[in-house]
Amino acid sequence: MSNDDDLILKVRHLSKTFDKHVALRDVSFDLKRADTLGVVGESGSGKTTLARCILRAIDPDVGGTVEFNSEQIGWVSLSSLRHNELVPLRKEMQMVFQDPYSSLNPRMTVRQIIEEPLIIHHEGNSNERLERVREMLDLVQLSQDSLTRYPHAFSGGQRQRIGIARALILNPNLVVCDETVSALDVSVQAQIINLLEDLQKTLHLTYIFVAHDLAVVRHICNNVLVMHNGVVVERGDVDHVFDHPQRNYTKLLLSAIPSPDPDIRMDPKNRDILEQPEPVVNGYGLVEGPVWHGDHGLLFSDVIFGGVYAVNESKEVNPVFEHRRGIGGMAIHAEDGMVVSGKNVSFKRFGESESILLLDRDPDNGNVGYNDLTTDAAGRIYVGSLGSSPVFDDGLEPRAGNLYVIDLDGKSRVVAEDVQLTNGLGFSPNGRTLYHSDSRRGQIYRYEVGRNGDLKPREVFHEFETGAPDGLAVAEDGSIWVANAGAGGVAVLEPDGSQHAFISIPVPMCTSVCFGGSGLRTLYIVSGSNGVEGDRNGGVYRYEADVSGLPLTPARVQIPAP
Amino acid sequence: MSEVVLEQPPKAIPLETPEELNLLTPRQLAWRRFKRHRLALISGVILVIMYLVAGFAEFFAPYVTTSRNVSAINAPPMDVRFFEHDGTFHIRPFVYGYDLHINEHTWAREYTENPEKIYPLRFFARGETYELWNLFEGDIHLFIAENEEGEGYIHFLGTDQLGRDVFSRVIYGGRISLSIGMLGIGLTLFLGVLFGGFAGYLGGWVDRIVQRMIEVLQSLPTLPLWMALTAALPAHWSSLRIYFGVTIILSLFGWTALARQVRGRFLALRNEDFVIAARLIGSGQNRIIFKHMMPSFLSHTITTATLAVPGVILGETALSFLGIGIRPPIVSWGVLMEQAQNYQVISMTPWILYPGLFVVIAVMAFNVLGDGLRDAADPYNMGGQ
Amino acid sequence: MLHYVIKRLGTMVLTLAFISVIVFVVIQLPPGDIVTSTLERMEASGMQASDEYVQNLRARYNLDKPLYLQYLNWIFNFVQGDLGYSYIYSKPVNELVWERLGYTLLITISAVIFTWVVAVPFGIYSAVRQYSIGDYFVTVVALVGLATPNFLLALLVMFFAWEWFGISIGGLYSMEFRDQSFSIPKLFDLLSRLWIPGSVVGMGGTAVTMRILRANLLDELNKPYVVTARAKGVKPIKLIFKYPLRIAINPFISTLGLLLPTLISGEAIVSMVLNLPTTGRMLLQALLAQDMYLAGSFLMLLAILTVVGMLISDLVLAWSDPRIRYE
Amino acid sequence: MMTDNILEIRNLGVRFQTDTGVTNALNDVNFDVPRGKVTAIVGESGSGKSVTANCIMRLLQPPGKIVSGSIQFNPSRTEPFDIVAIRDRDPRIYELHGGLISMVFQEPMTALSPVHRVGNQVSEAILCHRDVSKEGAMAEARDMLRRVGIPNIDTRIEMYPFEFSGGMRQRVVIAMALVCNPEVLICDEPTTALDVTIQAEILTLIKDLQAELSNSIIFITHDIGIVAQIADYVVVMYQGRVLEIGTVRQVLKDPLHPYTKGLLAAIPGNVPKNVRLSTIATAVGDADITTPFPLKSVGDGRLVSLP
Repeated sequence: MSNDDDLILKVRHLSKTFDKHVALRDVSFDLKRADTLGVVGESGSGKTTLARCILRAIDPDVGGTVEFNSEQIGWVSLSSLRHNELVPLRKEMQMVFQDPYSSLNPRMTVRQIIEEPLIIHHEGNSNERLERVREMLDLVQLSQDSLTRYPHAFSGGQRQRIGIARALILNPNLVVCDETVSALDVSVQAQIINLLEDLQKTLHLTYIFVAHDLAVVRHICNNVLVMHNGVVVERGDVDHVFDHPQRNYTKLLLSAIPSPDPDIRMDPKNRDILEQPEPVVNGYGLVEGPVWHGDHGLLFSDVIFGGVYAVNESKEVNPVFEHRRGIGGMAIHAEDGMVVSGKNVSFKRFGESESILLLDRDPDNGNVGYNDLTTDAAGRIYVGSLGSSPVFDDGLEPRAGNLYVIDLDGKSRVVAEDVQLTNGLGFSPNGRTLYHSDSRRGQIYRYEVGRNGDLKPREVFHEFETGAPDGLAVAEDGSIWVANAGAGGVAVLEPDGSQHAFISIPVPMCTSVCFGGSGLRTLYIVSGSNGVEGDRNGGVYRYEADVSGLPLTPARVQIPAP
Repeated sequence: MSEVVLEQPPKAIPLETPEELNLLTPRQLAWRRFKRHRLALISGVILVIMYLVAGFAEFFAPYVTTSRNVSAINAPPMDVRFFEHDGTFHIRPFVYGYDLHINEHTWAREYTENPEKIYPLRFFARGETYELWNLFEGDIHLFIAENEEGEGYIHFLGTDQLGRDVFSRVIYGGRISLSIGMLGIGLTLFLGVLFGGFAGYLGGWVDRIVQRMIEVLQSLPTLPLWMALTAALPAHWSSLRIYFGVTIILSLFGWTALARQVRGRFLALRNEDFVIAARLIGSGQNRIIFKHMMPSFLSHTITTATLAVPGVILGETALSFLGIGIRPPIVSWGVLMEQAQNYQVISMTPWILYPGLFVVIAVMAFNVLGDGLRDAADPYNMGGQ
Repeated sequence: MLHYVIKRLGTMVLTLAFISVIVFVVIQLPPGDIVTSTLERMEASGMQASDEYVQNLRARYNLDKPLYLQYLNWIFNFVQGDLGYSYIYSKPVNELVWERLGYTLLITISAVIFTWVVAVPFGIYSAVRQYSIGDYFVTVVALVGLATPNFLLALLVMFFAWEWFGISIGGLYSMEFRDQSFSIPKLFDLLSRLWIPGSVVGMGGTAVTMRILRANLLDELNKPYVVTARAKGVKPIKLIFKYPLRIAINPFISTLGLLLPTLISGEAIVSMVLNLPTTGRMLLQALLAQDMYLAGSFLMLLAILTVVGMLISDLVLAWSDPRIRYE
Repeated sequence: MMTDNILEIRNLGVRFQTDTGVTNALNDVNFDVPRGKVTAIVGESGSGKSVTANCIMRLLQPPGKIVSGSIQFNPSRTEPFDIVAIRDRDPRIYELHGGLISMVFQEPMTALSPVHRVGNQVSEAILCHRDVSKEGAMAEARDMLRRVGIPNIDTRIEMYPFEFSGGMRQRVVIAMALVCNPEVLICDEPTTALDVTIQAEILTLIKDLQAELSNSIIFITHDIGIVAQIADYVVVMYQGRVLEIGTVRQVLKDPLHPYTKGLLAAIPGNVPKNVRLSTIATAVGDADITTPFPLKSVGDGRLVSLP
């Protein structure tokens, strides 16, 4: 790409796991040359881990990449080089540490400390090196008689200057400042900030500035990453992010900063906004089939009282279709409409009342209807049939249902059998795996997807001990978010089948989930009112997810002529 | 560069330590801290003297280990005098010779000083011939006692049942006991740094195995095990081989504490900012280990080693005392005390316990010195606070 | 807590398995074995042993089998309570070791009690009155105690008891009880004499423990939580006992575990000097005569004693420190 | 009422004698703590804020030593006394500690005993000062813990501090300090070790409790933002001296002393982006901030150390 030349760093899907604790999860960003990127967050947010992974002070998990635009050799992948291959590149990227005490070897003189990079990279003879060290001392405004002294002779701010001199003596392009001014008193902090800004102007440096002090970051950075629990929750122009925060966490962080103006009263937000899903709408019977539509917002159906509604980000609800009961699953169709499942599977165009049948009920097979459906990358529809339904109590013995695929030409076929109570469906990010919940067995199945959308024999991917898996959604990082009906919340499963989180909602009957909002960062959770007739406690919740959801391809199945 | 706006020099912010402290090197600072520990300083001096005397035992001891004075068997310590019984003052110190009586009831030997026999001390005088370190022949001793007729003897700390001078034997014994302490600790240091370093540096299963090993060894009562191992040293071995054998056995179980410490320091240092900084400027593995990590755990290691020397000395003494450690004719402090197995012997000739006094002094000195070094070793323990 | 106990028991069994290998190797180390030393003895007395006799002898002691089988055989029997046969005493080892081990245990326990009874008050005093004359005195005494080999101490105690009081303190019982069968007065006699070996064995440990307690307590005294407690109005004596001491005592409990090997070592040599009927002397004889079952049993049982002691101290520590308990 | 002060500190001097020399940690410190208000002491490290607090609490440790001055407690009411003058064994010391004056420390992680249950530690403060049964004290402790916002009291009260997060621990420390309803609460940088969101919660809590209990609070901090949000009065300290005293608006909106001006100008949030931060050195310029001029009144109750 042509605009790549402006960039100095491209980070993609960077993760770091310590033992079992995920310190950094799927971080991606670009950094322009001579730019200053702030990384903010509280302790444990992963900001220092990010800084250290970029410079390979610690090795990131396999899979993520860090590409660096080297002056010597052009683009190079830092994350895949061996440590000795990194050495020549160290000249171009350096770090300034937080603790001015522990970052300098107490047994070396200032001259030895600042000179060491030159020795390692075999630059100059002894006299030339000394000359460079003297220049650096001038540059960071330390007196020349510091040369023979040891770090203990200096104050915190002066030590930080020594650390900066050591980092800059090789003329790096990229400098990572890890909480460089956090340990300093305000006045010293101001000196160091000014120094860093002056140096950036003269030496055309690119900074990654890791800090927890938002005021400092706002002062010296152009762009910012806001981190929380190892995930970037918000990014962008620093003024824009700070003036118009989008994510709850950013809002919480900003609201917590005490203003130095006594007339501007601090009004900290409650931490609860992070931990609890926020109610969006309520008053429905049993909400199901949530699906995100870029224009309408979240579409959902009420199985018991009927209707399909759309709710936008300002919580305004609009009916989309009226008085159609029993819709259990929905998907967007490319032809400005949607595919809905109930007693059969049909297509409905937005703004029209007519339904066009895609897959009819098959009573010979014991089929009383269909449940959740999803689409693959090609636009095929996968939908499960109910052998007998707990929703439509038709007095029949529970029987197994099938999983159907409706191909692009509109023809359907069975791709899997023996599903006790078919429910949520979702593809892995690479499209090679299909996850499928069976509520009655309490299991999530996993199918490998073969050619033409055929499925290989299934294996049990995860088994729930309490509740029943219902609707599910897959996120960009491959995690599977499963609504658990009965357990009152959403389980977050890793691609290896382990559960890493659980998000509770206030009611036990949690029926389905889907990702929505800008960047698919919001997790919508829908609920029902325990199936009690006449009860209207079903509703929609939303939750700031720490990953983006996987975008779903609209169905492209051919619509038969009416 | 000219674009950089110079701040006023940060002189308004006072330095945290007075100016003269700022000019010191870390080593000088450590020395300052060590010097403040008066007792440790004294202990250091005592140890230097002990090692010097033991090193030149042939010169400092008036007699060689095997020399017997048959006229003074089981003789008590002599007093060094400047005044005769009648009050006559001599500028040259002297001792009185002994007269021997046999107690008619107990048949015990009883010695009385004979004021007629005056044996003046002669310094740097010729006495018994010896071979210094088995290399140089000599006969100059720091002091001997001899009158004009060439008669005389001095037994500062008495003699044993064969009439051998306890003082001389203590000096020779010190050579063995103190050197076993040093040699043993050298070996311990080697094993400790080796295992601890590997465990700390490699981590993973190597670390787990070493940790397990340490745990097992630390839960064994050492003396019975030492006994078992030294008892296994073949009887026909030469004294020198036994000496090395005992040293190795003593170190074999002593390295665990050190290894644990080295491992801990290694792990801690690996994550110190200045070590990460060294890696980020492109230092190679060797440079990081030897230039950045080694110096700061060396001081700790030396401290621990100093504190471990007493264990080795005490171990040797105990084993030799039991007759299974160092074997005569080589003498060590433990060997010297082997004779003192029961209280009849001790009550008759209590002075054969003197070697024990030297054990106590040496061990105490090492302990105090170790304490002082530990206080001095911490580079962040600056100034007075 | 239960989880911790089980985990800890697991490691203990593993440790003991390792130790048994070490012990076995150690007793196998001397060149030759019981048979060779028997043969030497026979030859010395002018007898000739037939090859058949030698083979029988080897078979009887399992010496004809490979080493690992010998080990398995030994450890298997050991676990079942069969400690083997002592060659030099011509008796089953079981008949020889238990009483002696019992006395060793008794002396070790009295040494532990002595250690604590002396070390705790002086350690506290020394820390609370840091740099006072009393502190220096206690410190110097502790240093001397630390530096004195305990056999020397035993000799001195024995010597001064004889010189000053004219009594012989060797042995566990006074003369009049020595040959009597067990009785209540005999028990009292035992207890009245127990403090001598107990204090001698415990001396070195007392010094160490006192120093550790002092250092721990000094560390704790200026911790923020102590200042907090002071700031809420807790009075000085209660402050020290409830807060820093309570916490300083934890690492102190764990030193008990580390102390045990030292105490058992010390007991072995002190009992030889004081002529006590414990393990030391017999172990030495067994080692010198290469009586492998007797020596091996002693070594193994002493190791078990130590390891179990360490287990107990760890469990006590876990009980007293919630941070470990809840791990 | 102008003169209703709970504490009057006069000419307080503290000296630290170490191997490397003698340092005057406090020089002639004078200020009043008004009753029922929040007084913030603000300054950089080494300015003597914490030393002042420790003097008021009588917690100053050697090698620190009070060499001059007085701290009058409750001067305008009955039974006033000088905290500096009472002796170490005077029973009033124990009354002072936790009864009259309480303190919340910087490190919530280490300010609680790790081996005692939370309920025990809070109720102990009551047992130290009042003659109540253990059960009664525990009930009061439970009530206080609820007021500082500890959820699930019944289980939490039986837990150990290491089972609490940093913010929760600081709540416990605050409960412990307030449970005897002291006249003065000293908060020594109580939020420095906490994340900013937790800091906001703790500040709100302290403010709310102060409004409810109307104690006098001395709040020590280096963060001007916190001062602006929590304080009624501000005492600016620098190198062991008081430079400026006034209400929070007076000092932060219209600083008189060059050092205070420099301090405010050095805060990144106070300066437009792309404008260089002013450091204290540049802000102070040629003005003399090291000579210890006595505080002089400049009207409106303001005091400033200028020639």
